[in-house]
Amino acid sequence: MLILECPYCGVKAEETELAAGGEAHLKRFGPGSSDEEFHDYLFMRENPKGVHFERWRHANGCGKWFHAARCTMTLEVFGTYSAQTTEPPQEIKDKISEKRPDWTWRDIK
Amino acid sequence: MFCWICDSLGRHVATIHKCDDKRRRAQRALVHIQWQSRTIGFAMKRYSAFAVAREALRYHTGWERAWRSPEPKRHYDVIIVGAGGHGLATAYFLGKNFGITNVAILEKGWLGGGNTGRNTTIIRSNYLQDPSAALYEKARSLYETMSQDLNYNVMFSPRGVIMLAQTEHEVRGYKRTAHANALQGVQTEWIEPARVKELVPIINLEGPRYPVLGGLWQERGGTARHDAVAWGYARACSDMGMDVIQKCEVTGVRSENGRVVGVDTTKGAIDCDKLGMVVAGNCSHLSEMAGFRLPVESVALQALVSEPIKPCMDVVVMANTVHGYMSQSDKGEMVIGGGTDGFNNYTQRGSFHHIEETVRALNETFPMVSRLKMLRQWGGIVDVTGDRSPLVSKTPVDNIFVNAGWGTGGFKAIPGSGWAMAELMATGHSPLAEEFSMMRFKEGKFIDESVAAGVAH
Amino acid sequence: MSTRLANTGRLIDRSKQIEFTFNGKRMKGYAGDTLASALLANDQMMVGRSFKYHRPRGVVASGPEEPNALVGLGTGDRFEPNQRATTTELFSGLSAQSQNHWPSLDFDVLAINNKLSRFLTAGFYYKMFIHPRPLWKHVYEPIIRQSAGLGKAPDKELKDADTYEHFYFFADVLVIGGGVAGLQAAKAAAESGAKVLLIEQHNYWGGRAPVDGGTIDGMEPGAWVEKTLEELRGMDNVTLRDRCMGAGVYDHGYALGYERLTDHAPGQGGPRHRLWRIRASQIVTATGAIERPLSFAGNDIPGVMLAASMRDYAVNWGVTPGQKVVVATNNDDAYRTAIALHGAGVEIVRVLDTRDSGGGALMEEVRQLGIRVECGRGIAKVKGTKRVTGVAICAQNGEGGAQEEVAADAVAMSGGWSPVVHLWSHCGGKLVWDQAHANFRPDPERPPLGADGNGFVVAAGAANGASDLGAALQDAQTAGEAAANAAGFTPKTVNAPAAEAPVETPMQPVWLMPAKADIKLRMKSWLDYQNDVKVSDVQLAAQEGFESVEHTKRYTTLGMATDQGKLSNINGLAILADSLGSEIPQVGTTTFRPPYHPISMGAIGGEARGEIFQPLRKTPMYEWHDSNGSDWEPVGQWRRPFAYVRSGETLHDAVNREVKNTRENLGLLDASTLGKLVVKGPDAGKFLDMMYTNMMSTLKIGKCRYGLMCSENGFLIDDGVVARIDEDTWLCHTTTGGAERIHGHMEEWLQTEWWDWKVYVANVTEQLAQVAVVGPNARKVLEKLNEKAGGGMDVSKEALPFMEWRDGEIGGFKARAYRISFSGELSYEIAVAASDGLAFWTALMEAGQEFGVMPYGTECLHILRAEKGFIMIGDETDGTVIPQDLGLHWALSKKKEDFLGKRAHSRSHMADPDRWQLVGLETVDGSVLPDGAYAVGNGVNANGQKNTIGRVTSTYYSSNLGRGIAMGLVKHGPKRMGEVIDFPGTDGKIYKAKIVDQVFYDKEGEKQNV
Amino acid sequence: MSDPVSAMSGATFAGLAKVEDSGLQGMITLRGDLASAVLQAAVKAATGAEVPVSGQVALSDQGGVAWMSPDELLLLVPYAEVDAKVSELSEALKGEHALAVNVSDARGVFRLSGEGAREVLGKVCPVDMSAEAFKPGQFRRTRMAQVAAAFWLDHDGVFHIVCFRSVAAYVFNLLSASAHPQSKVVVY
Repeated sequence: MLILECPYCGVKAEETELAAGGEAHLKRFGPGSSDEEFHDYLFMRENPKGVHFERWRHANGCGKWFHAARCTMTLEVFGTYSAQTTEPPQEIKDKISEKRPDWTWRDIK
Repeated sequence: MFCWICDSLGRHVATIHKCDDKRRRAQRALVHIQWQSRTIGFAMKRYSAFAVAREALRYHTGWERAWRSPEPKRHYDVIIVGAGGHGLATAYFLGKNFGITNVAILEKGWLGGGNTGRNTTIIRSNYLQDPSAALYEKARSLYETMSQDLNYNVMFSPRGVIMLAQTEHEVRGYKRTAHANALQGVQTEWIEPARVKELVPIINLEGPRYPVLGGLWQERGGTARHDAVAWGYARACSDMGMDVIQKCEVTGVRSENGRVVGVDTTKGAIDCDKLGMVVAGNCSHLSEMAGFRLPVESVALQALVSEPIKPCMDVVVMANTVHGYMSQSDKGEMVIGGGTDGFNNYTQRGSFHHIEETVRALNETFPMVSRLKMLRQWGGIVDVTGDRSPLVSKTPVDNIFVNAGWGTGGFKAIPGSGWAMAELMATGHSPLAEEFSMMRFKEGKFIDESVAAGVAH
Repeated sequence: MSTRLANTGRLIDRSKQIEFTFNGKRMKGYAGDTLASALLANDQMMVGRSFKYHRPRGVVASGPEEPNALVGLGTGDRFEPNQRATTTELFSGLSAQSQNHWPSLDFDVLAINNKLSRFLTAGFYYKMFIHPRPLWKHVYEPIIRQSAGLGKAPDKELKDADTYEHFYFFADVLVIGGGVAGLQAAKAAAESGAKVLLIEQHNYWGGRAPVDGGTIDGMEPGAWVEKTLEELRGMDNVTLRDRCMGAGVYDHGYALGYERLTDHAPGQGGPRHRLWRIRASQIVTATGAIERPLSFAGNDIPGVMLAASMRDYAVNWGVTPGQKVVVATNNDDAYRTAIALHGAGVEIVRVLDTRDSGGGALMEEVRQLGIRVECGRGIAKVKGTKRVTGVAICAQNGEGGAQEEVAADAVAMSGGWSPVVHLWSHCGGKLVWDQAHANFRPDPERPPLGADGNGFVVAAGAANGASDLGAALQDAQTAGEAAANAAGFTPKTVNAPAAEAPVETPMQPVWLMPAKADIKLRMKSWLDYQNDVKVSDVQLAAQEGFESVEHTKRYTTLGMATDQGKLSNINGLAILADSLGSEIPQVGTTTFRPPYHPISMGAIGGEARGEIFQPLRKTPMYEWHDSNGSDWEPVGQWRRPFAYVRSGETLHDAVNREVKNTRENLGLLDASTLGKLVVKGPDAGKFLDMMYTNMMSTLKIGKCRYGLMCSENGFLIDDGVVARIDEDTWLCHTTTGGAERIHGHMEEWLQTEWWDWKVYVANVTEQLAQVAVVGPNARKVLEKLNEKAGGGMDVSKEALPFMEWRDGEIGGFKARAYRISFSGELSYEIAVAASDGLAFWTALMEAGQEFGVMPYGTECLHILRAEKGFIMIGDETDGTVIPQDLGLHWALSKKKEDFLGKRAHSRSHMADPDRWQLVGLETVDGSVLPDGAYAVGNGVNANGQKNTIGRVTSTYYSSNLGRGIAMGLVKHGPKRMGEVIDFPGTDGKIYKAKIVDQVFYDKEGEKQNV
Repeated sequence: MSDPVSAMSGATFAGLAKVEDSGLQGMITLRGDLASAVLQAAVKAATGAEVPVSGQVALSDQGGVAWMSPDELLLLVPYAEVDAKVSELSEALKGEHALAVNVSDARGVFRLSGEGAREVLGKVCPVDMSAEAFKPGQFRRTRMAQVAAAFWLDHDGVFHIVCFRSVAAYVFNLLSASAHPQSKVVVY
């Protein structure tokens, strides 16, 4: 039963107030993209044992989508942040590096 | 020795010729196996009431190990990673159908310790889409004779499976499935509420919220003893001369110019000509070692059992509108399947609200459940693909094959999955596996069982 | 025999006698008794039968760890199977039945299994019943199932008479366990100012300490408990709960408390159980320890009891299970039982201490009392069947040759103590093996990790392996302070209370008694009393290669009984380790899973039953429909009228009547469930062009357009009419149930992909009640309403043309009217404020009388649209259908570079000309095609399945056309007009249907344009 | 003729706490830039209350404003004036990127009062309802058993609960069940 703090309204929401939205920071590929690109965009999900970046919606709350950095092995939460970004903020990456020195995720380090 | 083909004791050479044509291909396997058995000497003591009686008289001192526990050899024709049901079944059919017995099955923990040993043991094949129906029906039919084939009682119990229809939408969906099944050679029928009540006396037809409008009934669906399936296969594989190696974790996959050559393990490097990855929730992790990715995510799925009570429900019931799945085990426990979490997770622990959702549905559908107690809840990590249907497929690396993505419905598929995977690995092609290739996602050719009222469970 | 003692019993009130029945026999007990203590007081030694061999079973423990004394409690709609007598408080009128026997507890036919036990070893199921195949299902399995299972199933027709509820509680520190350690830990934490919740499973506080003796700060433990409770009750940052068990510990500090409110007073009103959903930043598990049995032959005979439990019965409830007691132990604690029983006037025949040099101070005290203590001795075998009659004594280090036999009617055994580590382990806490005390205790280095990656559970007292009173209190103080500290408070560091208790000499691990017991004895030495798992079974499992502890558990069913191995696990895996020539820590334990002790399904479901099982969504006109014959159809959580059935009508008649009347006169449909989303902003047009497959930005103000939505994966997900309200505002209709889904869909794209676009979306679905006014008389009724109201919106053909909308007043109601038609008739959809919905509907019904108005339901709606060949999301689509399949190419904008689904449509399979396409289907004989039928082609596929070339998506009887009509997806369908194809029904018939145009009625669409 | 009725038309239940249908309440969803002076002025004009900070409701004698999300407010106004207020707002916000819609009829609104009120909510919402944690003026959107809901605590100790109109009956029955006279938890 996770608790994630919504970065928009500051509520420490429990899982039942949230809706999980899968992998974060996806780059959309539309018309003109190759079959490979489109396939990866839709189906090739990161599935790491460890640090993961994912999307959540504060569905039973302010309704905003946000991102969370979480460990899939311990469920430790490194932080939550705005969904209006293409990369995790530096302070969250630093916090992760502190605890998981050799983490990498997709092309993010 | 006994005949692998018709499962009769005695002079097998004579028996071979009595075997019918359909099984001709397996005859070569037989000879091979018997040769192995004699030369390597793994002739297995048969299980039977007589054996039990004999052993009872000498205080059971004569029982042998169910499977050997050997150290790995340097090279195998085939390495299967993952000694769960699917991995062991794959190895078993490599030997039984294709005479390939220089096989190692590597398991990082204890065999059958993953989802094979933690599912709700439902077996059915009333799927909507042709490819699924073919694979699951193959599996179901193999379950029918598994105890005899393996000489190990896996307690397959064709007590029947009902999928309840509680909305007009579900009624249409299941009627559609019934029509599809008829053409697929899967025996199912649409039944009216009165029949449902006959089959499930403890059900409350009135709802309250969703009256039972009927159901899709598969009489030859049912359950089996999950651990026994893994143990039975392990025993049979071991007896064919295969090496089931537990506590042996794969730490690397070696390939040379696009073709697999072996794996590194906690018990050293092992070479192989072909590699089968059958590790469910860990498949992304393993495929990464091999240098490719899979369209799979791992999430927690939960289940629970009640305390044991005397028999009160003889069939398996699935109520999808309210998310409740229940059967009664031979021990008397009500075995209940819960939901999956929406987030990636490797902890084998799920979130409790899924248990609540399932239980409140069952309290309403089967009012007597409310006065039972939950004895134990647990979780497993299931691997889910983009269309919630499995992968039985070649991979970007030559001679590496993957069997994964069974999501919440893998147990029922074990023998069929092993059959198809073995065929794919041995011959490079399997009609049963055809549609389950990784390529389907690129083509947009999905196998979606969630359509109509079908469920992936 | 088992009797009530004269003058002990600290928890019972002898002035309050209570009557109850056991197997119909009337018995008496006292207030404060548990069912177990009361049964023992009535010399009811045998209380049940074991699972597999149906052997006689008696009370062996005094708490939730009890594996034997399980009863069916209560009757009728309050009956509950498998209730532990040891955790059941006695109440007046309690009625209990023993379990798992036929015909009676004393004479049980299946006790024959006991005679066969030599055959029915671990794993025998797997080796037998293999041939012949059919016998398993029809003979073997039914017999096995019948003989398995414990309690009776509750009545199949009765509904639980009780109610349940949940409660959310937030604490800085949750302390689980109200023994002296829990109390001290709670106090230590609370003094820091932290908000503390302390829960205790029993109805009394203090745990074992008041029974075990010693002193705390110079006080009797009982007195200290009272004093400490008073202090805690005086602190307003502390909440105390008894009868509330810590059931489970989950991720991120979530814990379940199982509060039993009325189990001790059934029917008093209010909820029976309350499930506490606790969020704590730190959790202290002060859950104590459980005594282990000793494994000797006959250790399962009624009368053989855990030493400390026997002491509990004597001290707490003034009961002794026997008059001549043999005590067998490998540690000092059991001497306390000898002292307590002796003090209560019970004869202690022997104390058998496995240790050659015996124990310490306590042993001396016992000797002082004149009790005979023999060291280096153990029990060879307990005599008796339904109760203990004697004990054969032997050397612990021998094979079991009896040196002496003594008469006895009870045996107290102690194999040492195992900390209760369940709650520590639920969420991933790891254990270490403590060689000195031969038990697993929490490893402080590897606690369960919380959301911040730090440990959030601290074990305290005996649960943490503390071996005596003083150590437990000190440990509890430390744990309480640590928890408070970790929760962000500054604890006062004070000294733990000083405790005095006799110094104990080290225990001696004893896993088998005698150490070299032969197979005959091992086959009678029980590990798991309920599941009948013996030492020999575990050894057999090891012999057969079931080397993992999980394999052994599953092969032998050790620890899988309702006590989940609380008594048997450690003894079992010690035997396994020994058989494998391995060490216990190497073998490891099985996984501890919640709940600690079974909790009711009712409590888990909480308040969600009956009327509030799930939300039921109602439109403003719900009550009207309900009182006018509505046959309800659940659509998601909504209820919509399927049809309005009049007296003397079948459902089918009603539908046909509604269909005809709507085409010929006037029909009203409650369309309020359709989603309505306002989309506004400078970029709204651009946004909607991405959302819909067709162009919405070009829609003129005042006009409507039918739109399609696809997922990014290309499949149809929704459709509906879009209206342009003003320069930068659109109103989008969605399907019923589509409202929340599509609103979420739009927000998702706006927030996570195009967050720089200026668009706001608001869901106004429930703000508006919407009525479809349909049929030749639709305009007349609206004009009539306006006339009554003295004017209103001009709804004439000219003023409000087809596919346009207007705002205004209709019949005095502020309304928005859309001139759209999903039926092919002259049709208006009129939206008014939800609060006005009922009034508006009623006004329409009244005004409509002269025009033959009738309300119609969803089935009529379906038929009307099917007659016109309009698709329905959920019928023609199922998540695998793309617009091209439905001949909706016209709705796929060619002008737009991009929209959700466009890229997906260009993948090979979606561009495949062989995809099945939508057509109309007409049975040759006019009958109705079966729902969901498939059309067959030639031959079979590679897997032997019949090839299919199409399927029915919608099929109805059209009362207007007097025949069956259908739509379906057919391979190359549009190119095969006129062809007849076969649809095999599940009824064995082959239905022949002609492929036709999907518009069956008013092909030119004249009727809607009047 | 128009004859507006509230979702539960005046239903009440008395147990641990009193549950009452609040009757018709004017409500406006306003989306826009909450930092904009124009918007803040318009809100003040419409409700007499200032734009609150997150998690708060600002109450005035004519109405109030609740913070729904970083770009959304719920304006409380008299039911009869709601249309006028919407047009005033839209007028005042011309040129701004904003959206004001009437949602008065889309909601069920309840008053929950009495000493048991906190416990009643504590049974159905995953929110810390203790007096230290939830204070007057606080506003919370959350899950109430199986539906979305929002509530605030006024300065007379009364909770005001807002849910969707279609589930008003569910919420009323849920609160009534949780307020069963014999189900006091005795913690608040």
